[in-house]
Amino acid sequence: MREHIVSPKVYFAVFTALAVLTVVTWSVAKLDLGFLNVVVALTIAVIKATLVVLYFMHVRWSSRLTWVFVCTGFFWLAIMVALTLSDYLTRGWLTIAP
Amino acid sequence: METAAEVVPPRTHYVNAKYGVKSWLLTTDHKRIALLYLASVTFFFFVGGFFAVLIRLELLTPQGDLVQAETYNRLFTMHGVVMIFFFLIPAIPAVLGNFLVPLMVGAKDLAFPRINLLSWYIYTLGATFTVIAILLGGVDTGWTFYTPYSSTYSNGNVILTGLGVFIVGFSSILTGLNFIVTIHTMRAPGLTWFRLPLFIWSHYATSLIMILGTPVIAVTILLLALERLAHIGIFDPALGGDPVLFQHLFWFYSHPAVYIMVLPAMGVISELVANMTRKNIFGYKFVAFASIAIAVFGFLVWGHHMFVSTQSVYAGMVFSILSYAVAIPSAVKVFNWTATLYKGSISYNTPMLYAFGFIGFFIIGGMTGLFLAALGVDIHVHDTYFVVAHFHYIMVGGTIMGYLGGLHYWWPKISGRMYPEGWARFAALVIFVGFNLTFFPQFLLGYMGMPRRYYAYPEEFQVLNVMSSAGASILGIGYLIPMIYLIWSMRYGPHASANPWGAFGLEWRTSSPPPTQNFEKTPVVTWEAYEFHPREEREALGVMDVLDRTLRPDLNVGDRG
Amino acid sequence: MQLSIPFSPDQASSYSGRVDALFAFLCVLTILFGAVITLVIIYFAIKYRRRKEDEIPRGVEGSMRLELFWTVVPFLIAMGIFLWGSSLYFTMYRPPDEALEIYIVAKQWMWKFQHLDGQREINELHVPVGRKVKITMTTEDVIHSFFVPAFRIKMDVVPGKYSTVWFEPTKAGRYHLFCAEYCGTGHSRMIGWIDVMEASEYQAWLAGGAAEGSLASSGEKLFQQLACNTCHRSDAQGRGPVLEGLFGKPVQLSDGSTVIGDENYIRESILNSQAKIVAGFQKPSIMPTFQGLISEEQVLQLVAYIKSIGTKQPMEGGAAKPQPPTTQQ
Amino acid sequence: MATHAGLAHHFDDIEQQREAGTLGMWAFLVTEVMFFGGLFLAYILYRSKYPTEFAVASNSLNVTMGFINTLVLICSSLTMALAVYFSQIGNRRLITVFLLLTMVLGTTFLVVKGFEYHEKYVEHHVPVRFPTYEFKWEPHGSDHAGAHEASSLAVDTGRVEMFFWLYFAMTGVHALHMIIGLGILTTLVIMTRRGRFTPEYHSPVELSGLYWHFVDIVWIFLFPLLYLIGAHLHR
Repeated sequence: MREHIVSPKVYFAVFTALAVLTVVTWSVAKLDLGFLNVVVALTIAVIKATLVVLYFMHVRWSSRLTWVFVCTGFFWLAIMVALTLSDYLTRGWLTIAP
Repeated sequence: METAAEVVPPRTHYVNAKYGVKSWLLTTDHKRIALLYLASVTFFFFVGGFFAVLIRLELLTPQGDLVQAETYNRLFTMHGVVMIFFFLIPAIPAVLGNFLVPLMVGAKDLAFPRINLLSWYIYTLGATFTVIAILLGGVDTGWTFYTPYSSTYSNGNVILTGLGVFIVGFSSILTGLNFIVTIHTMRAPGLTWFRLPLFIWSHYATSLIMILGTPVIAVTILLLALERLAHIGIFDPALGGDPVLFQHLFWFYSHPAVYIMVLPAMGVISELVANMTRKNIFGYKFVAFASIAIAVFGFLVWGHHMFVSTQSVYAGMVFSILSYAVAIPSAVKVFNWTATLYKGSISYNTPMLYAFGFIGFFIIGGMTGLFLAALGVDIHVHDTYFVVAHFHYIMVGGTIMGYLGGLHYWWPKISGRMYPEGWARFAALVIFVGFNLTFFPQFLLGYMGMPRRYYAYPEEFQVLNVMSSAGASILGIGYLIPMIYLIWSMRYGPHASANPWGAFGLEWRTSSPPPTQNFEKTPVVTWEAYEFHPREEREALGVMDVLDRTLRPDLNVGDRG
Repeated sequence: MQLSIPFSPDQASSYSGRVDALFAFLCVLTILFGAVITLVIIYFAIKYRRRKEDEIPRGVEGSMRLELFWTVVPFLIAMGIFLWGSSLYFTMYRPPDEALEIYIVAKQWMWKFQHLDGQREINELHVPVGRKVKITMTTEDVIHSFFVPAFRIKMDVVPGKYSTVWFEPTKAGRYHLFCAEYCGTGHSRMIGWIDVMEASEYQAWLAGGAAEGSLASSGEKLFQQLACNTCHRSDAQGRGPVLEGLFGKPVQLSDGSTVIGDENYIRESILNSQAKIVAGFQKPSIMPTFQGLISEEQVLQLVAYIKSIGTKQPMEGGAAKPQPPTTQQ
Repeated sequence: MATHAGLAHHFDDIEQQREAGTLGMWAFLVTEVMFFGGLFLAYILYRSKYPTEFAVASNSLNVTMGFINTLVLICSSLTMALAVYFSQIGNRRLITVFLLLTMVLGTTFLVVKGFEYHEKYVEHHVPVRFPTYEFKWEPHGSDHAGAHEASSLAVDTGRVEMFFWLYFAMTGVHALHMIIGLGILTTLVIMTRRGRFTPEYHSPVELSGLYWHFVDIVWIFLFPLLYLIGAHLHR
């Protein structure tokens, strides 16, 4: 497969989006939204990261194999976090120790 | 075993292509790097073995007469650290894998030859730190480095040893990365995934674990070292930290690491069973996918090391059920190897003897794994000699048997010489007997309740301990014999033909030892994996050429110049 | 040196037999499985041994049915073992309601036992036969593990928290207690005994021992020494929550959540008063933290005291009344 | 395809080499994800266990500097992407320019980070226990923006220290990656000056770009997690 050359215009557009999102996340953080603060902050972070991965890192135009690798990385991270939390979140159910 | 008896004219191959220390230390040839690794891991095998000898001597008597308790604790720690991180993990991938992966996929080298060399240097650097730590008195935390003992209370060289482990992890990552990329991008024309030898499948699975798991142990060790340096850290209960979190992070790598050690051995056994019976592996796809399944499920079960660690009872159940899930693909492999023997042409060569030994030990090691995954039973046998026996059946009975079997099987390819068959069979027998005598009594000890890492023990455990120590002395001799005759054979062994076993697989279709470029010209693969056919079928199919080249070594010396 | 080879440790608790049953089942399974595979391998190895150096056998196709068979059957067996093992695990880690309570503070390298009646023992624990015993454990330094092979029980003792384990001895005798988690130089010296006594002997032993009042009464003394009682008053007029009737009941916290007022909660609140603040009380809490000021054993005494008043009713109302914010010290 | 000076002997053609390089880099980035993953896991766990203390400690960080640094890193990602673009179309001068710009931005990030670290050091917020220097959490000590005045009494010092421990571990490891990145960029500049890259062969620029963007992504998560969550409290 030949490599795909991304036009600088796309880069500038993505950059603008990233900068705007940064300002947004910074401003929203000061408002009191309760637990939504965490949700908003992390959602924006995920969107930003996705933009970087797809456009700056060219994954949008990459082979399926690259997609698989990217997903594997985050999937394994999810496994690690989920199974560890499965311990911490259920400790209170039947107390042998906190 | 037939060997090329006639005088062979000198031929250029990877060993004699260049001379001098520099040509070895700066080589990017995967075969030479494999030999560098061979020398290194052999050294560490005997260092670790030396510690094991002292441990077994110490345990002859209940009181502990030979060394101080402090020394004993350092001995078993260094035994574990050296054997696991510097022998078992690199043994098969970095030696046999390095040598064979490019040959088996029909490539000239691994994808990143310089990174391959770098990985050996990183290994050496990590090894240097560890050796310095040993010389400065070692470390006494157990190879598991549990906090807060390791972070606060131990007075051993925790940071230095940790640094060694941290560094050697990167060598493992680089090896895994190299394999993955090579297997993906550098397969010879026609060599589709399902035509790959099972050795490659198992190395692919191993590499996945190496790149996904190893960074986690690296960061964990880093946090531990920082905690020790700063005298405060995130595992410290004084800050509200939870020491059990360290165990989670540690086992997230260290359980899959068990599969880093045993999966490559399974790959070796698949090769041995197929080629020594001259049959396709029964259920090839099942064995191939079982490797991948083991690698994936292997990441979901780490909590079974923590059933009594104050982990949540419910998490314990999740980890227990997942542990049973990982047992299934292992069992499938054993069944398929056994079924492969059916109507085969079974040779009793040394490699096959090791394969038989592996299967036997693996059954016991694997089945006792079911004991340990059963929550109620694990409460009793956790952290006792039962566990010690179990993982030695897997590590020593599995990995080392696979390693030695593979080393014998590919020795003619690696060195171009045959080893003495009689001695080799004798050594295999000695190892088999010594191994069982060493480790079987430990199952009983564990069930009786003898905790592991005990320097002195109550008297009722002595008989079994003496048996175990006696077995260890036999086992030790068993390991020395192959080292002696293999070194001897490098100079005095009879020359090996390109394919002394009549085996299938690309590595047997080049000369022994192979040329630096591996193949005279890039092979084009038109056959399935292990596609043995009887002569009449071969004639009917018109595949005479391919199979007769593999089976008639005398036709296969054309490339000898 | 005993010359007989022992095969099974004593069965001395209500739980031992159940573990041994599963263990025996697994042994039988292993032997069966191992024997079948081994015999098949030996049979094949002899029958199909290589007879001619260049012979090649006819290939055998794989069999989907066989593969499914030996995937599904082991899976079902494994699930059976899982359920069996899990039920044992739950039995082991669900503490009984009524039990003789013993406290342990482990340290490098000894076991310190405290009975509710005030007896203290080191590396030796006396318990009566036929009674459920619940052990609450913590450690002053590194992780240890409480392991009694004859009872088939084991539980890690982790710094910074209480863990619990229970057993019911069924046979009088002296049984080994081991530390099963590596804890340093003296790890193998961290061995003790569990003395299981007949009820009458145990009573006699109890009568002979108690030197310094019950654990709760020591805790009460300490409670006054540390001036806890100036704020935690039973009449709901103090600046701290009423502790009478607290133990084992849900506690409403200031952030809206509830916790059960168990040992771990009490321990945490003593050592780190800011951790969980009871609803209606000043945030930050005005209570000093006792982290580093009192030993784990003293914490245990306080916990025992608070537990002992746990069944009492507060003098007024029933629930603690919030106090108006007061000035800081 | 014609043989190229950048083609290693063991590859069949430059296409295979490029594919291997890209795959290798991604495999490496997967290990990096797991490496940082361990830290993120510890952070998530303790953050959810001790929300109050972590919020209070987090509010003593200098959000403005964190915000500026985020923008700086995003800019550097843009310049890096452009450097890759110019290596693809073979404009050697502009490759150099954009690589240098990336390096300038990367250095800016580190300098700002240095100021932040220094501030923490002065405030005794570096979580170590040395005879000469100890972590201190004064109720009214460091009050830029008066972030935690009202609440500082309410917290357990140990858990605040835990936050700073994780803060230094995470940002420290990230900064280390930045420094390594700067080293790689320096090499690239030299290679570009020597005319190593052509439209056919520019993998090193492309792969280093992947690395640089990855380090950027790590910061994209660190910024909200360390600085922003909980910023609405105690204001």
